[in-house]
Amino acid sequence: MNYNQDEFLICTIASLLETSRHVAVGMASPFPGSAALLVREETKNQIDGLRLSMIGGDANNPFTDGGRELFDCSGQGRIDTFFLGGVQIDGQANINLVGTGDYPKTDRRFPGSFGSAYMYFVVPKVILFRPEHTRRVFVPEVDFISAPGTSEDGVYRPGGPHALVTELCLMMFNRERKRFQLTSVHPGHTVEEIQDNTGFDFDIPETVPETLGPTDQRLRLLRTQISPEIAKTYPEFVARVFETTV
Amino acid sequence: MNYNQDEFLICTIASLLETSRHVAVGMASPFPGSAALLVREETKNQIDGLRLSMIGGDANNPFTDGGRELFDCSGQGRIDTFFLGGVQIDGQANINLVGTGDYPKTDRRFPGSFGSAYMYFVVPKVILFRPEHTRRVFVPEVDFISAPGTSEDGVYRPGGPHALVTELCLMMFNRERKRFQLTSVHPGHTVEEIQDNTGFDFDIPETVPETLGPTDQRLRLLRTQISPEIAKTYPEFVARVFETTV
Amino acid sequence: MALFTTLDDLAQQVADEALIVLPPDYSNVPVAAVMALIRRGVKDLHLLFAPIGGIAGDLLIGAGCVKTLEAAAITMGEAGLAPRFSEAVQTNTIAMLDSTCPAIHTALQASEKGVPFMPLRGLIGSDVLKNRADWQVIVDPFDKNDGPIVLLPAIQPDIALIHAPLADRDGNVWIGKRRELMTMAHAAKTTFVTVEEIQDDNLLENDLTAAGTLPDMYVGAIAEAEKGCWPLGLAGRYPADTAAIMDYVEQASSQVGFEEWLKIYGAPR
Amino acid sequence: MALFTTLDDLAQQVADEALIVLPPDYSNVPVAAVMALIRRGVKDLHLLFAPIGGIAGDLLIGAGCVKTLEAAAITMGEAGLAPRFSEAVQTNTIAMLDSTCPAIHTALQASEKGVPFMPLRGLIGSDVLKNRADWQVIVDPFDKNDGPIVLLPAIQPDIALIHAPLADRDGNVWIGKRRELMTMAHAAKTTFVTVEEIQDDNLLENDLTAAGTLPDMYVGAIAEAEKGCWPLGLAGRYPADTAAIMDYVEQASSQVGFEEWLKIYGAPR
Repeated sequence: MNYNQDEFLICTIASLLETSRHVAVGMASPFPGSAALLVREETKNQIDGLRLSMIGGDANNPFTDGGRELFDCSGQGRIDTFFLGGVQIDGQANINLVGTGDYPKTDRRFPGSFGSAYMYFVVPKVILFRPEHTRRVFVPEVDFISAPGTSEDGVYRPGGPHALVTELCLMMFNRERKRFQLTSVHPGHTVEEIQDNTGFDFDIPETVPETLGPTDQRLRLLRTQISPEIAKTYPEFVARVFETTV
Repeated sequence: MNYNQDEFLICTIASLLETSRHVAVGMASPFPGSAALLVREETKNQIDGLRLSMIGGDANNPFTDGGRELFDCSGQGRIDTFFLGGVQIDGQANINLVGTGDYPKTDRRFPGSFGSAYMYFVVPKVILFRPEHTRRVFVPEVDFISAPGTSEDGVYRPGGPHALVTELCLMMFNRERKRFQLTSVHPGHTVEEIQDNTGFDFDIPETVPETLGPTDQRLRLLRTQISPEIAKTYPEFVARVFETTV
Repeated sequence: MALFTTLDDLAQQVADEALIVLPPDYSNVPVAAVMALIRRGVKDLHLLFAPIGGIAGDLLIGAGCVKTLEAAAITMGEAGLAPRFSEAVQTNTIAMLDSTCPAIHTALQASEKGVPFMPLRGLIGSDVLKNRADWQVIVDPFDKNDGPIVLLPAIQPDIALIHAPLADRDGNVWIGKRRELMTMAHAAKTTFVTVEEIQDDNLLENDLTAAGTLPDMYVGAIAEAEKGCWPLGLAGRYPADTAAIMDYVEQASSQVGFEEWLKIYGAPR
Repeated sequence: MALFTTLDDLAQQVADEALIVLPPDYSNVPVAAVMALIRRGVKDLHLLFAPIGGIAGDLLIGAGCVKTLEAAAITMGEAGLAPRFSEAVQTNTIAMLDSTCPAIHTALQASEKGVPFMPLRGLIGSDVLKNRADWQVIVDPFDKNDGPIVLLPAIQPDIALIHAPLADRDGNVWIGKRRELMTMAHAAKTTFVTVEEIQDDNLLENDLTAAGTLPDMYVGAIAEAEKGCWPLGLAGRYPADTAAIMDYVEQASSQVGFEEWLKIYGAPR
């Protein structure tokens, strides 16, 4: 079955959620939201199936204690998986959501750090999602650390970066080595291409497999059951991603 | 018009609330509750009429953020008048709600400090209400300080004791002198009787007036409109106090 | 563990020595669940009230289930002093951690937020503070002239035990405006709930009920218990049974009388 | 001051230089009131979002009403970057206090509780912390091995400005499950509210509505404003007008375009 790039990315994220128990999805996160909805649907008959809490809309949003509940809930250790992005991301998994240039006089200002400076510390498995894979994004050192990828010993930090999903590849973050390692390359791309477009060093195993594409079953589920569900929170996204494929 | 002792005490408390803006009434406080309901009714057509927030039941209880809201609200400075009692009260207005004897091995254990250790500090005008006026209650020094009447300089303390109402008299607390001063003696009692029954020193002006009894108008209001209102929170109290007088 | 269970099975899931938090008398007290805990013979509980207790505490103390009690007060309200509590403290058979209402709310909020402590005004110079070796006093680091301020360590209960009028089949629980139950549930590792009834419609899908709903993510077990607060009342459903409470206070003035009362009223209903 | 007033009169009561807190885009944003503030020509606001802003912030910034902005982010969501915000920060015409969502929630909770500060995990090593001279880092006094922890000073807004579907004649306001509005109102000195409609029945007297009601003691002014969130949506009432938001982002990419947009849509309705 054919699929487009966005569907591929959703399913790649989904493959990282299969052992998650409680996934939270923040504002403006339609890809992670779709992936989590997909895995929740796939595991709905399991006792320990994926639980999903999405903010940014009323759908799939169980919170009843205001905007702070997502953060409080994470601080309590109830959420094991969360997603962050970055205007810039560096090789130590530091992320910048604020802007480029010499802060506070940014050259280009982006929205801001959101909850990253907290969530990155307390959620065990943070998945970084940033489709654009260029040296503009993946820099040697971020201009502003919205949230650091690693912390010194003694800093309370049950959480941190787990994986990075881009339009070119999947990397996993090694917390001991404080470095990314290339895990798989998306179909049609090469290790060399990834190196060319990444501004930091990362570990490359001897053999790097190709990222598996979505199964037909997963694609069908995504298009039929998940797309109307995600449309409740992200109507524009669904119109764009699924209109040509359904 | 005749009145009983309880009605007299309610009206004596009421006379202390006439400049209050927001009165809060804690658990197990039917006398203060009745007094505040009375003054609220009397001032209901004034722009700055008395606002009342009672906990311990659903009636006249505006709080919607759980048990903490009374305390948070007081910490915000929104409440100017509150009531406390005491198993023991001493001349510096220290109050003991925990028990007599050498804590923790109390001879006689009472319920506990409730919110006193906080409210006494943050509510500007705390009225002490303790009908029993004996040396058992009004002691030289309390056995356990649930909440201190005064604090050293430098301690954050916008609140504190304002007045003391007993079955014998009304006293006001002087925060500079850290002492009570006798304000008025209830009808049928004497200064000497008060001295005999008080275990601590207090200031006595040259002339001490008699405490004014309730006006007929106030009594009528209390019996007709206030008693059914207070019955919503304290049914037993109303049955006992008002059954013979209405 | 099945989310929906029976009252006695729910009680079986409460371990000895657990730190249990119970609500105050005006707020959905799970008395039927407390009776089930007594039947199960639970021992050495660390019992916390948020922030004051009444008959639920007196029952657990009288039945010998409590090792440590933390509360701002234990009172039977208009019915008088709590007899088993008073005697237990006077004879030193339970360890008492005297607190003050906002301190308990605050310590639970600290746990709710996942922080190790929270500050609270007041307390300075009280014997409540003096007897709490687990509390600390610091100088406000933002304003050295602001005076001393108390820091309270977070309290994380093992179980919040509450009653509610209504749950749905997804495990959401309607608590209305009784938000102390929300804080307790957020702060505790898990929450066990008894309910008057269970409805099919999802409470979160209706804007009116959602506003007062504890989401299922915090809930570990739900059991039906009709009139589960008796002899206490449940706002909007039934009033307190004042005569029964008065009767309890009288009978429980002796341990023998307490045990007789328990034999009659503590049986499964 | 009359509790019930008009939209423009409500705006008159907002002083220049006031510290105003506004809700996030998913939660009852009083856009009509923001337009009224702009018409009134309010100046030098200290604008706080609890914790992120969107078109309401962009409008106030574009209209020159803001001196200092504190937020965890300003975003137009799926419509892209906030054009007036981005330009103002890039050209340094407003002072920006970059924060993170839970830090703003926490600082408001500190004010709600009347404490001078509250702790928060995380933040250590971030440039968010590095650029906040007003935040402090201490060692956890309960456990020296627990590492450093950040203390955030309380933020007390002069005014919380919110929209709601419903108020009653006593001044109570129904906010449903949007509890960040409750925290904002508790934390602020007073709360100004625009509402879709005003009902006769007291919201606190119905158990279902009481659970989601902000009591009148916190409310300083109420004005009716039908579709008061437009072009944003109001949950349970109307969806966001996505086309209008997209159109705004496009037009407001220049200051001239912004002012033209404002001339059309910023007029009283």
